[in-house]
Amino acid sequence: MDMSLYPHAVAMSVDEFMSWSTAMINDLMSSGTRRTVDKLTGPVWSWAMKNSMHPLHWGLACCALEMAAASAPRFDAERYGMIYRSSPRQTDILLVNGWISKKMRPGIRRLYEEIPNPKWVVAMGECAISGGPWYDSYNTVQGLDQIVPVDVYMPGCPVRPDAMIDGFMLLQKKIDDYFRRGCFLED
Amino acid sequence: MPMVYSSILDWVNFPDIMANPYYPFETYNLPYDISQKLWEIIGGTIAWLINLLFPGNPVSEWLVCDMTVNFFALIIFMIVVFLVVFIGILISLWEERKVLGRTMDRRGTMVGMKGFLQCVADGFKTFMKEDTQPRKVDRMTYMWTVSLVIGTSMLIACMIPLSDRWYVVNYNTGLLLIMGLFALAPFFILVSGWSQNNKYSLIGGMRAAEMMISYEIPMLILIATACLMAGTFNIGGIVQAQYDTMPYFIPQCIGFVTFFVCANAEAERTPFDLAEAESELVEGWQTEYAGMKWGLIMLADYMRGYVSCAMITILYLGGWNLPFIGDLNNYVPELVFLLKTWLVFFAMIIVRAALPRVRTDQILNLGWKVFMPLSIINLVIVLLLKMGGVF
Amino acid sequence: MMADDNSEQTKTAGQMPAMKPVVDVAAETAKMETDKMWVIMGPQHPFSHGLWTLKIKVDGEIVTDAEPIVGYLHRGWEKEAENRPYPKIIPMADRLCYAASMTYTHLYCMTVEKALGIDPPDKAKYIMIIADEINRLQSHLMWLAAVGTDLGNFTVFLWAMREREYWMDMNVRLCGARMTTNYPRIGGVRNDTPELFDRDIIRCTEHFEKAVWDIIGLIDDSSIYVSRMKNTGILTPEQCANLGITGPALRGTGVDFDLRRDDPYSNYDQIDFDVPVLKQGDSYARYMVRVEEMLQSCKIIKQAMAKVRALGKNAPYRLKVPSNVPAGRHFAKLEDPRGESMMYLISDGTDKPYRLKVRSPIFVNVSASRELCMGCRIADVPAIMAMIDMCLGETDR
Amino acid sequence: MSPIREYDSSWEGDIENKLTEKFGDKIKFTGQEIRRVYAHVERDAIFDVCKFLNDELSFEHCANVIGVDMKDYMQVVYHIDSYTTYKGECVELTVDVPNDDPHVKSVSSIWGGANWNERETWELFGIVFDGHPRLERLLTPETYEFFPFRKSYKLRGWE
Repeated sequence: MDMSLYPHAVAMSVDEFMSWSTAMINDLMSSGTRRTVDKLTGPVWSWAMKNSMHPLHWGLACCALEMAAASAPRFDAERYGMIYRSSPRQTDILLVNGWISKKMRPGIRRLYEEIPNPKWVVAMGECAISGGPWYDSYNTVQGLDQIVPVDVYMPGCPVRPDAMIDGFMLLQKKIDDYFRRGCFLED
Repeated sequence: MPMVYSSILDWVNFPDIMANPYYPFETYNLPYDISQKLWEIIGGTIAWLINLLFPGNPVSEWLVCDMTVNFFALIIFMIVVFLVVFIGILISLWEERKVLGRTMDRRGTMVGMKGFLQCVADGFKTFMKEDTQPRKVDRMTYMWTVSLVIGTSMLIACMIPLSDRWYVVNYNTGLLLIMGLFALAPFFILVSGWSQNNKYSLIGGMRAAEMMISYEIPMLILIATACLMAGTFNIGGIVQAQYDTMPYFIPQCIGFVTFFVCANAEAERTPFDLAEAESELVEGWQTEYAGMKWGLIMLADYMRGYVSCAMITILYLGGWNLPFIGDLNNYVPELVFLLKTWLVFFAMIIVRAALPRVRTDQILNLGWKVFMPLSIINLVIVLLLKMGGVF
Repeated sequence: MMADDNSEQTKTAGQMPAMKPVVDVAAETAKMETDKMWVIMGPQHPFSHGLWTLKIKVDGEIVTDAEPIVGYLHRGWEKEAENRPYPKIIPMADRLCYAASMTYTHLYCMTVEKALGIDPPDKAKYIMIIADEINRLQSHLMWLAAVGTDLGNFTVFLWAMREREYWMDMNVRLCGARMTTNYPRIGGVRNDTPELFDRDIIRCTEHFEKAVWDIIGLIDDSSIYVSRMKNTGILTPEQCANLGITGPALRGTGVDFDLRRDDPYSNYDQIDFDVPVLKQGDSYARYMVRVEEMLQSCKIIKQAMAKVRALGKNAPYRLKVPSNVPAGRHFAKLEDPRGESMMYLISDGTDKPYRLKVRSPIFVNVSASRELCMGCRIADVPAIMAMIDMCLGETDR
Repeated sequence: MSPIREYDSSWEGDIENKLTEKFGDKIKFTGQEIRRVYAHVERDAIFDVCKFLNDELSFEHCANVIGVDMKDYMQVVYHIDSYTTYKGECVELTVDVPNDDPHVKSVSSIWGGANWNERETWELFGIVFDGHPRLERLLTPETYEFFPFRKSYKLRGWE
């Protein structure tokens, strides 16, 4: 529905007015239904998504070792239901933990496209945030956000495992917001 | 002469289920009893309400007649049987994640109720994810094979009797039926791996078929041996025969161990998860499945694990009976059966935690050069016992 | 087709370990109509602990050709080093090999010290020996963890990571950081060993010497593990030397060569340790060499700690050095956890290097993956490449 | 018995003598240390020197092939180790290559380990190794058409 046509309603012909108003009423009703459904089911989806985050099993550089340490007994990220899956089709989170070279750039975009919606991207470590120590290199991309939209930045060089778990808890808040806004029926 | 109905108690009266002329089973069946009583309550209440509004209408009468009760009771029967199996499988999934976590010196998942709600969260999440389908897959086989894998797994999981009063079919050859359906999945996996247009899944599918020829034959020999010992193919008969003599894992200790390993392979659990070998084939034959399909595949995996454990329980551990307690067995045999199944599953989890994956040629060697002779030795032992008149 | 392959494989696998289980691919292809296909493993693949690709050509399950592709982490390290003053290269050198970060920093500092013509104090040398061995243990434990996942067992991964955390703690005790430590300096180390460090590290060593047997027992007592590693990826010592393979992979073939003993640097000649050498040349030998090296590292740490203690609290641990390095060409070599690493420095009298070249052991080792993987099965590829212990930060530089 | 192996001084000068005997003035020795031999070799003799080192003197490990851009000319530096006869000895050979004709004979047929090192030197410096089996881009993307490690390529454009 195009609400911007509202001032012109006076000048419309009958047919035009009928189609416009029908579209408006349908749209209002459907969005109302959608909002209700979203409001009712949103907490369930958000709880499920928060507690079953599956990042992509993909180690690039230094932070990959800390990623591994985070799932090790001392830090134990699996308490939050985080399991690393190897196939991008079965993951929710693209966790990029290292510098991005020009050779890898199309690959990252492709991995991002392969993850089914809803998906999130996490830039872990200085290199993925802004290029880090390789700020003047001829072969690195200065930051992941030049390729794909990033949801959470985790600073550190490398990120400590507890900082990484903290970043994922931030992401849980973001997931909550996403579902409160209501996105279920749009997909 | 229509009856005069005055209170709800006239509608909801629990008749003897065996008196129903359309009763579909030959012996007493507990889930059917439960579902018929449930329908008595639901249908009787609906009939009473309708009768309040329109006294003397035929619909109310129809809702509580024998045939309708039978029909709706069967529908509820399906739901009851499935739910019990489903919850049993969720518990085994939870058991796996916690026990695996403990063996690895961590806590395992901690999401809700000490981690029990983790599988619920996973299920909801996969339900919510986008259902992608890669462009160049062979659409029909891509969809159908995965449905068949899930469908057959669910079917056999529900067909396992939990006791002599909790069953779906009581065939004389029930065991063969279950094993036949159980062995179908590798074919579907083969076709599914081909249909995905992905080299990893193709190799995974080939491995599933390759693996099947190595463990299936010893397994069938072992089943035949157990049936020979019991003298029947009926699951209830096998369990009863073990109750009368002794659990079969004592005389057939070789067969028990061999069957345990074969059942591990049949359920495609580590160390025999060659078809989804994570380190070399990314996710094996499931690489291209996303969202709900993948969630159901994972559920089907655990269903097959449950069926494997249940087969071991039935064939070797005396099914739903406990020795030395006599008539106490009549109280909760279903729970005894499930507890035994989870115990076997615990052993499978320990095996998974301790062993790496075997190679394709190793499992072929193992199947033909180790399991096959062992199962035949087991058969010979049983034959000697039979001839000696011990059993 | 699979059953046929299998009989072929078992025939060769039963022979002496000196033979590589080569399948006669040409004859087999002639027998039956099979298509070979390229399987591209990587860059996002669970076996490639890092970012690299192995293209393998498979005939059924048997690998008939392999081609490694690296460069996904290339950032021009050497070029960037040419634009940095000497002290600023130290944190960059930490990020060359992140599994054992101090070894490369130590190597860099040794190279510049050589160019400056100075000799760091004894205490700094012993502390750096301790730091090197801590990093070697960390790196080897990370490798052990990776072996677990590559062979399909997650328990080994988690247990090795658990033990690794204690060595991380030792890193934190020594210099305050877990991984990229920024600890060695040109002409010494940044700080003395902290209070009670000697007590902690001896405790940690003693704990590790007991705890490592849990993990080793899980692997060695399991015939599946051993049979997955034995007779795969066999190389002869001549092949190994010619292909430039160094480190544990070289010592697993029977070449008795260790830079710490045969070309000693940094007071390693004052320390008594054994160099484990095995003759089989297969994956299992490489595994055994690495495990034995871990135990030897514990021995080295104990001795070096005793020497540091004997030097006393007030011994100097750092020299003041000029910021400009006189012109010249110098190189230093060091026994990395993965092999022989080397830095070659051309200085031109300014405060920036003219050329700084890093010789990475993995860069050469991975180029031999075709020879390693030929004739094995797909399932063996991760097991063989795990024994190379990939670390892509130094490979691509 | 201590496993530490002392440096054997008996072979000091041995390698230099043998090399000078064979190649005469094509090889110049620029320095000497314990376990190190530094030499400067003419461009046309490098392959023969390497072959001699490998076949006769049992230097069976080529550790490194380094390219250097000296602005007026280029250099290739080889580091060659021995595992058997001269254990722990390292020979450094330096070859000058003119800018306008950057060609050296490849040693990858002698040592397989030199293969990737030469490939890397080619892609970063543009020094062509004649007879190399496969001179293709290895580290950088295949679309690159410049040689990033040459001094003429400035990392920061403003400098």
